[in-house]
Amino acid sequence: MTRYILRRLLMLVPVAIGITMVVFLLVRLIPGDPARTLLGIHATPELVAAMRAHLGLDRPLWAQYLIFVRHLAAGDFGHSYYYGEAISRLVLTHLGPTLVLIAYSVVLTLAIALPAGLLAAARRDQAADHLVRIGAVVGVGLPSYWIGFMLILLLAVTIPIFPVAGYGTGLPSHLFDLFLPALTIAINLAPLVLRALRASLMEALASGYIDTARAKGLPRRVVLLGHALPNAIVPAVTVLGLNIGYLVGSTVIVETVFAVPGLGQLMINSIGTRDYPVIQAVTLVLGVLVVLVNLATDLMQLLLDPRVRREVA
Amino acid sequence: MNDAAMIEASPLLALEGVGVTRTADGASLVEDVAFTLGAGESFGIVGESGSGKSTTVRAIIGLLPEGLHASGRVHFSGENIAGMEEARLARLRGAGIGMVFQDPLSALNPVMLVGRQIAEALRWHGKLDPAARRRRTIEVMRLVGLPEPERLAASYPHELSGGQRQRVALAIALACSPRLLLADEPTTALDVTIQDQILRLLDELRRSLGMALVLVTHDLGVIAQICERVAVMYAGRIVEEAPVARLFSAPAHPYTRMLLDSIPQGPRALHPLAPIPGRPPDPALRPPGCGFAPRCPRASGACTERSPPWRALGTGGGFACLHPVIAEAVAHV
Amino acid sequence: MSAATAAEAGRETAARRKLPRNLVLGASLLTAWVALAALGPLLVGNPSTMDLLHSLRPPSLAFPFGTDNLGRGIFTRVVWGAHIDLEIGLFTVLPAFLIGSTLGLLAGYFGGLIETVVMRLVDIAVAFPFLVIVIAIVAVLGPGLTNMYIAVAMVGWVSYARIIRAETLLAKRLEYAEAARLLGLPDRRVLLRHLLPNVIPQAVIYASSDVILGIFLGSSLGFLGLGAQPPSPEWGLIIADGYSFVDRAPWISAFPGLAIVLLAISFSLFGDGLADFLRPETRR
Amino acid sequence: MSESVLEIDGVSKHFAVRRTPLAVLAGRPQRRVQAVAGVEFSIGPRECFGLVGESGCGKSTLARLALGLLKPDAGSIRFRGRDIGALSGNSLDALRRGVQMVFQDPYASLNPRMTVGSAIAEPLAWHRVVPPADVKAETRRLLSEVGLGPETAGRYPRELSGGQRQRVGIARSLAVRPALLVADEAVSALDVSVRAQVLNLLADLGERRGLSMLFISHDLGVIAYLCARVGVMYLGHLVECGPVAEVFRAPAHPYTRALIGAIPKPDPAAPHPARPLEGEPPSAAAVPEGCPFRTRCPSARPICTTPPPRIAFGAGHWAACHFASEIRNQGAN
Repeated sequence: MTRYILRRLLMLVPVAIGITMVVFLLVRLIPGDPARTLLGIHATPELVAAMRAHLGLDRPLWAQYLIFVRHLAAGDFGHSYYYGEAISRLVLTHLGPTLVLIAYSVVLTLAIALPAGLLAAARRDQAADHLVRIGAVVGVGLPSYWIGFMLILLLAVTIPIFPVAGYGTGLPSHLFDLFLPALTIAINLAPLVLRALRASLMEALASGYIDTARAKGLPRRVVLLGHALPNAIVPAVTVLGLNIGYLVGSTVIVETVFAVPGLGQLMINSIGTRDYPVIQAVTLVLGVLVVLVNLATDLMQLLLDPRVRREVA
Repeated sequence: MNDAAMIEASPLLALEGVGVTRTADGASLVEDVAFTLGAGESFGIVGESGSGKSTTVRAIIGLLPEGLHASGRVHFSGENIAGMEEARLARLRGAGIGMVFQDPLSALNPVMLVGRQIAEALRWHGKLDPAARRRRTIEVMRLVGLPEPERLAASYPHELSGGQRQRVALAIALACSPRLLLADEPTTALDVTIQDQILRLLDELRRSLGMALVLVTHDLGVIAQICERVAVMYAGRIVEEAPVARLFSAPAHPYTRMLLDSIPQGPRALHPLAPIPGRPPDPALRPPGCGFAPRCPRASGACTERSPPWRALGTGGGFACLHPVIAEAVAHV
Repeated sequence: MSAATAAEAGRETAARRKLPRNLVLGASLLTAWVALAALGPLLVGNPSTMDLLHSLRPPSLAFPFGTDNLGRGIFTRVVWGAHIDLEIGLFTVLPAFLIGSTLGLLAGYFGGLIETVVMRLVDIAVAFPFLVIVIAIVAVLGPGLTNMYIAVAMVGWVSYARIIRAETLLAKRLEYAEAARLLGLPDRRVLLRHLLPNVIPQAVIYASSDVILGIFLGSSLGFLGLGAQPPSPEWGLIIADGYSFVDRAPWISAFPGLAIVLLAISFSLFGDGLADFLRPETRR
Repeated sequence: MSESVLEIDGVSKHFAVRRTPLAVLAGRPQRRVQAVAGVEFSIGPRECFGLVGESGCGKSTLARLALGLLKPDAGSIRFRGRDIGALSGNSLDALRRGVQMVFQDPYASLNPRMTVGSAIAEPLAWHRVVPPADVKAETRRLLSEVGLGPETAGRYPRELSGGQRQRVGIARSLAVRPALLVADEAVSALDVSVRAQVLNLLADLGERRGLSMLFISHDLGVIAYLCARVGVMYLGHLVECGPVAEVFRAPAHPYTRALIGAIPKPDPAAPHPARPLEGEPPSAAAVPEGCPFRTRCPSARPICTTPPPRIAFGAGHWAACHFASEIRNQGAN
């Protein structure tokens, strides 16, 4: 098992190189001279030249990349022009809220998708099923910033239960304040997982082993939960994994809407201030985050499917 | 068939006027099926795809696919189990009536240990404690000829061979010692030599356990090997029923005769096949009258007007045809 | 037998095959949307005309969706926005579809170096959250719709390349492709006549749902100030404007949001129906 | 005997087992599967040669080798005297057109988005088999040759029944006027009555067009019906070969004997061997040394760990078994 995880980590190396290259090349997309862009149009040529040297722009591209990677390896993302502090510290302070938000969203997503998916599959083509399916179509059809708006309108303004914005201090307070943001993401994400779960449950329920289970005389509940669900859960987790990128992307919008002091908000603020190194760092960190969460879902599938488990052991 | 005598002997299983319709378009897949089965007897149902043979056995224990609806009466041990509520029927399944299916790989839950799949039936039919369940699991695995049952019990289905999987499926069906086993094309997915093993096993088990067997197949050879009586289905109806020897030596229904003539018996030069022209009708577009009439060389105008009545034969069984192949068959009526 | 019955039923429906209900409904709704986007602006007046005397008015006969803080009619703005947001849908999806499908088809059929290169690029691109990488690219290129289209084209093609490559790999192994090769038909013919018509529907189906994501993306960027720029009546932008007035004038954000939801549902009905229509019994 | 149409000469083929990414990660070693091992036989003009064996015996690999879709690791495959392996590009294509395939699954082998007519017309037009103006007429002629009406041309494969699809597949293969048809389980998916129709069609076509045929099946019955000679495969090896009548009357390899004995015969009075063949074939990745059948063979002795000699009995009948003569003298079961 450990060997498997190690090998799986090894496979991430090319992806990691790819990610760093993309992030590195990102700032090369800036039209014109980055040094001048950073310093503004009033800078003297000497100042621009000094800035170019400081940024390493006078060296060949590959050398710049190596320097970039070396700095990264040392945890050095450079300095923020706007905040005037080390970007690594900035990122660290903003990482916490984003991580809590992501985990919270996944939990809420599963809390919605699992029971609804089971209900829809068990009551196929009945009212409950139709209701769940309509809910799912509407759910994915709602843009997150608008869900956020409606939730604020309903549960923060009209009925003031939750705060309009903020993050609070201490975990209970985090969870309370982040409920609406996490729910916003879950409303978007749960339909995808729910659809996948319903489809894979349907497929499972039509399989031969369900006939066998029923022919054994098992009660319906046992057939559904004991035989269909264990086979159907893996595809649903896969869909969740495929949408991790979507989930992390949504945090950028949701953090902006609810003023959550996370990486997304940091990124959007830095765009306003043209703080390119910060944008670069956040892009990198969020990319790495997606890769790691994907790794986690892979391992989760491993735990859920005994066939794979045995293959690996 | 002597109905009064059969009822007095109280058959293990008796179907009366069983029909299956598709809810979506009202097409009738199975019509007016009736047969009886004594304890320990082996009964074959043979037919081509679409004849309704699998649908019929599934209807017996209420395992019809979504969208199909059964009617008629199914007596098991004297009790009408057709239309019984799901929970009561579930108690009967496995315990009184076991079933095995065509594809042994898909019939087993891929993510559950084989031993647990066998023991599970015991658990829900409730009598045994865990240790006894485990003993019975190993015992029934031995019964179906699985080598090293202790080791195999801790395997997943994909780790077994095709023949072993079908033996496991059989073990699941037999765990609670049912008095009737329904087998739906149990050897079709297997290689010939493995099919031979499983057929012999089924026959042995039926004899040693005194269990009745309903075997559904498209292969008349399989019927000849292990069934005592046989029903031939065509277009949703039983067109002929007979003791197995009579079916092969003196079939009464033209379809049975022509089906036998479609099986290769040697080189073409010596035994040319006379195929039945055309193909079976779509269940939704079945012609009125005898379903076989459009393909039947003996058909007359009367055949297309109404379904031919069932004519019982003194030698057992009967047929539904106005123009049977053998004149003597009619003489016996 | 149940499988045989199902096949029988399948043949049945194929014989009297008609358009799926979802497809008809979705297509009609989309036609209505296109008509609204094309003709609406001619009927409702200028979306940028301010009227400070009538600012923050709730919905009424004169202002069906109410007005914003500058007294602009939300109804007028939403109608004009339909044009912009449909355009966003088209321009986010079309380049990605064309680039991705071509690369996917070539990678799947020929394999080798082209496949390796395409798939490595795909691996890297999917490592980033789509929205984040698009925002990052727009951030360096500068805000605006054109730069957003460029950014989406740079990363959006990977989904199509993945889908088409997988489908091509699958179809290549199917017997009909093999039968065509056995009959002595050359690669080009097998690829264009036998494989393409059987793999492209998957990309088309995906595109019909991708349009929604494209529109969401476009309006999200508008919302974040990175897409369409004020005073454009792009829906995301209107919703962003309304956030400051959530307690006093919720209609500002509510109506453009509803418009997006309706447009999304139209596309999703259309997409589901299209999926039913394009892959009836082509695969078992 | 005139020159052979197809000569398979000492052909072997291995496959590297494709490991799942997981297996690669877990560091599983690369395994090689022996699909075909040193097979040789030849098919003469107008001859129908049958190849029988159970799943995984390598018969389908052999079909793909004969079609030039795979290249052998060792040995040669000659079509009309020319080595298929030595050709490439246009000359291979031209040669290959002389060998056509009838697929097992007629549905998968037809492009779902092409009408029957265009599927048949495509090779006709592409290779200019007939002048462009005659393509339509030739398509209709081919359809009628396989027993389908001209109205079939406008249909899509999904609108046809299994038997009709198989006829379309055959018509399309005939379009390029091949000399050899390779039929891999071409009638296995069909119902008994339809199977008989297609068997007769293939036999008639063979006679009328002077076709040679490599007919691959797991069903000895249909091979006996259609073929003059038969080869029996087990785990990649050809274990027995000879005239069908001889092989059936006096099988000389224990596997052939067991295979014949295992077929369920459509006759309740048919004699049945006392014991079935035990066990299941080992994995093709671990073929036993010496005789591949020895692990299941009831007559196996220590000498069987050495490669068995090929013992010939005249009339082209031979078997690869140390005790072939003994076995042969026991006659059929």
